[in-house]
Amino acid sequence: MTKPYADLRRETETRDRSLREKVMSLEEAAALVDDGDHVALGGCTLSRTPMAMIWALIRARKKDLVVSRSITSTEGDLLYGSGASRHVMTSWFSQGIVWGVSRVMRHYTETGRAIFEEWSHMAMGVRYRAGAMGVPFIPVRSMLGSDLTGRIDGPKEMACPFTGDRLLLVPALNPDVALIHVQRCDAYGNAQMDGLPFMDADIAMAANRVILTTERIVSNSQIRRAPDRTRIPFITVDAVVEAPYGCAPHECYGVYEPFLPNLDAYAALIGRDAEAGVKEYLERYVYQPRDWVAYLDLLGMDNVIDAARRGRSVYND
Amino acid sequence: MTKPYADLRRETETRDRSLREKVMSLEEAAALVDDGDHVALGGCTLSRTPMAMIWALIRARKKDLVVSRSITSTEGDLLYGSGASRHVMTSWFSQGIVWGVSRVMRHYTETGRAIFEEWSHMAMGVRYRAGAMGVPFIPVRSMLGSDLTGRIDGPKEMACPFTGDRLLLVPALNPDVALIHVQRCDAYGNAQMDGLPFMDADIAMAANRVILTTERIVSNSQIRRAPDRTRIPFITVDAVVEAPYGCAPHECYGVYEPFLPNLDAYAALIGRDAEAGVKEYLERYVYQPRDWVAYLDLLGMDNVIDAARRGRSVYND
Amino acid sequence: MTDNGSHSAAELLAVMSSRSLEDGQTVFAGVGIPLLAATLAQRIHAPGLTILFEGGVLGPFIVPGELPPSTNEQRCTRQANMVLSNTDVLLLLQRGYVDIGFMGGAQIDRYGNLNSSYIGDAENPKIRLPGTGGGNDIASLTRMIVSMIHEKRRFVEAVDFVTSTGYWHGGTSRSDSGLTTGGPYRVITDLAVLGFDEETRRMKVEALHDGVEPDQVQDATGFELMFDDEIGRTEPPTADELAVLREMDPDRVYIA
Amino acid sequence: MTDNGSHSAAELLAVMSSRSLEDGQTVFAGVGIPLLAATLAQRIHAPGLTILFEGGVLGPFIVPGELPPSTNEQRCTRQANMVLSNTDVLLLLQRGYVDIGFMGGAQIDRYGNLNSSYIGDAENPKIRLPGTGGGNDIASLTRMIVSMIHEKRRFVEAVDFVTSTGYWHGGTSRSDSGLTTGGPYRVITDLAVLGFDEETRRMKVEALHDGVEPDQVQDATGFELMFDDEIGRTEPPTADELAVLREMDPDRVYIA
Repeated sequence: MTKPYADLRRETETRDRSLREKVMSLEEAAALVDDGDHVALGGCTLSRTPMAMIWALIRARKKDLVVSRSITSTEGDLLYGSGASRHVMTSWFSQGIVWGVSRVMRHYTETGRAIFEEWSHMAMGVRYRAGAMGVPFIPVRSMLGSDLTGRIDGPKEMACPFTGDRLLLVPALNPDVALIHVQRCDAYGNAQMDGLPFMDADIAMAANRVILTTERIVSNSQIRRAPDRTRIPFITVDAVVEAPYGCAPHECYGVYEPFLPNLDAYAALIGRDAEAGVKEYLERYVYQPRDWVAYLDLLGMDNVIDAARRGRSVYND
Repeated sequence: MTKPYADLRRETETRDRSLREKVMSLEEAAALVDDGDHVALGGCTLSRTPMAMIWALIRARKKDLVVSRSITSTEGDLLYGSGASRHVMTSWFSQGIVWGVSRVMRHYTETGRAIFEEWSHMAMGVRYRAGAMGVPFIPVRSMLGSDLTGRIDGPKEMACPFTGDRLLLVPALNPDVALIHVQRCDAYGNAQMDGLPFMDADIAMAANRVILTTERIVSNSQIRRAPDRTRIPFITVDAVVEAPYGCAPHECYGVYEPFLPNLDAYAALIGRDAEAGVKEYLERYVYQPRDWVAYLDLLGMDNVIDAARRGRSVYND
Repeated sequence: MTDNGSHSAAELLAVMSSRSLEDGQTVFAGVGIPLLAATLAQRIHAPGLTILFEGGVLGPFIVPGELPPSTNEQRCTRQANMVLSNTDVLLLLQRGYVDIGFMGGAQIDRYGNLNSSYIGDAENPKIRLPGTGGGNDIASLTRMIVSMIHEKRRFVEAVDFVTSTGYWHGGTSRSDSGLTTGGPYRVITDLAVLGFDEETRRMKVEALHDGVEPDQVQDATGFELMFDDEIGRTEPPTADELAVLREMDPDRVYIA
Repeated sequence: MTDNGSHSAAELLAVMSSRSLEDGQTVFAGVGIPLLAATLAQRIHAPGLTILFEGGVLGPFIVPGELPPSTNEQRCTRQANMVLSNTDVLLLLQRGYVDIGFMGGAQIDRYGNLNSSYIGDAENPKIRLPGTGGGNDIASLTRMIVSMIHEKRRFVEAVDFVTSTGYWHGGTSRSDSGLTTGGPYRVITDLAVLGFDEETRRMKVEALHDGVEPDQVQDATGFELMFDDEIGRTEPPTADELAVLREMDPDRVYIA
């Protein structure tokens, strides 16, 4: 699983890392992802999920993606249900605490049609961080003794040469592509995120290509007035797509909270029949809409207004 | 050099990490540092040097400190000259490019009266990061082949169990005390820094005690209005000291640039006779002033005004 | 759920969990009972308690009636002292800044090993559960309080899968595996407060809740429990404690 | 310093260094000649060049007449795209985001090993130099351009101390040591542009500056240089190039 250093360096060297405009459409960005790629998703659970880009990949009929994320919610269901991925690597996979275990995840994994490769949450983060740092592994003191290590590809136990401690070496993750949604970035890909940072900065640095979706594209001079707020530098970014409400029905910190009616309706739909339900949802919300705005229209103006009102309330104090 | 994990955990466990007021004087904070401690300094070269706290430690006649820092400037001279430290661990040690090599560092190290333990800059950073993460080492791909590894205590070469690559494992640094100067923090020690972050966040997390000096103490509610700007959390902090112009004659981002007349005068003084020069400077600027404000008075009102005007100019754009 | 008189089982768990927390501690809490327990402790006896959320939040202040739906959403950051990456907040466990982590699970065994991954054989499971999240990290790196409803199907002879390592095979096997710190501290159920024997590391009953008899606890457990020679009795939830819980969760989302 | 006619040696180094940079590259530069060279390249032929500073700056825009005094101070961040920790900016080298790093040193040998630590025996040095800073990391992890005044006391048979590993003992010894990427790319002096033989990794002259003869270069070098069969000639600095340099450094702090 650890990419040979020579390959990592060569792939990075051949990327165009210069200061250049990278603005494109969701469809154009989807063309940067190949079937079979390891795609890492930014955000966590219902937060800053790069939903618009996932939506575009499913519409583009991508196949056999290995998808990794800190914690996976409904986007994992959609990836399984559409066939875009049959392999999700994550620490927790369910719509969210209030809706209970994912019927779709259960259906696809219990029938052996998909893999949920389970790592501890910290280990996922350390794997991305090792990838970001250009090292093949970092030791952790977690997962030892558990049955988790027997069902995943990679970690190795070792006695610390300094202290003699038993350690677990977790291998670096260098995803082929990272999909990350941010509140704002410039046309070159300098991104400034607010609120919970999740693992996004490490994921961007670790990946071999980065597709940013953003609530809005701001000028480079705005970015440069507060360079200490930049979290992802343009040299790591390959595509910038403006996608308002690009996490819907999930949330984007300070901009909108989750679209709860849609999430409740989804839970009810898959509660009746997991496979038929997710396929119906995909048909209606992913395949049929003309474009991303038509998808938002399906979510409804009242929900957009309500989610946004709740979202910006973090700045009301 | 790597602290046994049991010791690290026990030391941390016994610290009072609760939300409580920690405001005290420079003199009171100096009492938290013991002779022989490993003291890590925040900032880099002339930037955000915790000068007021170093000044207080020298006045308190501390001895045998092992001092580590990203890059060391005139504060290293003062530590050698005062006898507070005879062992500095850093990647580069000199007043600054424009003044050339430090005569004081040369004098003390060439006569064998002090040690300058030289690590690569990245390795210093990775050592603090390993300490912050609670792991005994992190591998790097640097320093291999060089003569540096032969003159420092600790790194070990290893063949990567995943890739076969030759790696250098650099041991974690968990300083006894970290001294960090920030633009603002609250009375509990939640610190928000602007501009260049240097290695401060890792150092604070790695250390066993943290003394913050700050340009000003702000309310906890101000911190809580922008929790994504907090870089050092209160649970790591043991003392908060308000020390305006606390880096002088060095700089504090956005508040003041270096006090160049003082730095030029210092360079001229030690240029004539390193040991006598540094002792004369210590006598005049460190031992004699009644307090920190009296020290600032020696630097001169015109220099304070000029350094501050240049300092805040980063926000004029 | 059992309802011991004027409070729900969930309220009982929250109250008993909160009493296991001490002032000045730093506590890793998920939403639901753990967060209610930690907030209750802050209000009643531990004003200097610090809460951490896995989503990357340090020192939030929970607003009554606005409990967050998960620990990874913006509502968690309300008036927080700091937000940081998931990786960095979890690394606080490894660095040693955390005193207690709250955990749940589908199954627990006599050594405090927890399963939240598979019911049945992992190769061909009856139920694929949501997985560890940060649970394994909490169990591996700090002292954990497990809060669970006391049922035979949950307190099992052997968990189907060790998601989060407790005292593993008992004795010194946990630290032999490399987990040299932390370990299960308490198991708090709707029947009793349980701990672990210092030597064998087997689960033992420390105190029974009001109206509960030892046999009742053993009957609800799929393995043989140890009992202290002198078994304590917990004080029932006070009116003050219940009032705080009901103020925090007025819609009874978690305390029903 | 040599002054080849209408420009200083420092100006010559800056111009020749800038010509070694290509559009789109990411370059690690210190203050002085490296920064002038990179800024000059941006103005003349490489508008998409990205500059990194060791202090933690990505993509600054250098304001004429306001050159920063070091790469670790606020002046470096002027209109930068990002500031980040020293550790993270140096790790960009290891991750592979950097194409070229600029270096200097007190001594260099035939394999491009650099010394910036000790003159004389390290145990009992004649001069303790300021040390590696990020130099060792640059030399270890990316291609480096060394920019130096060409003098026999600097171009030595064997450096007193290998602070920054070049091609080490020549041949494949660098990559055998674990440094599998990067390596010395060019040495740019006031006399010539030098490179390294593909096989032996010995330093060789690629092109001579205007008015310089091969013997002059060899005489200023403490070891035997290789010479390309057909040695090139560099184009002298143009009026445009010199004008930019003098606009950037009007007080001639670095280009004197």
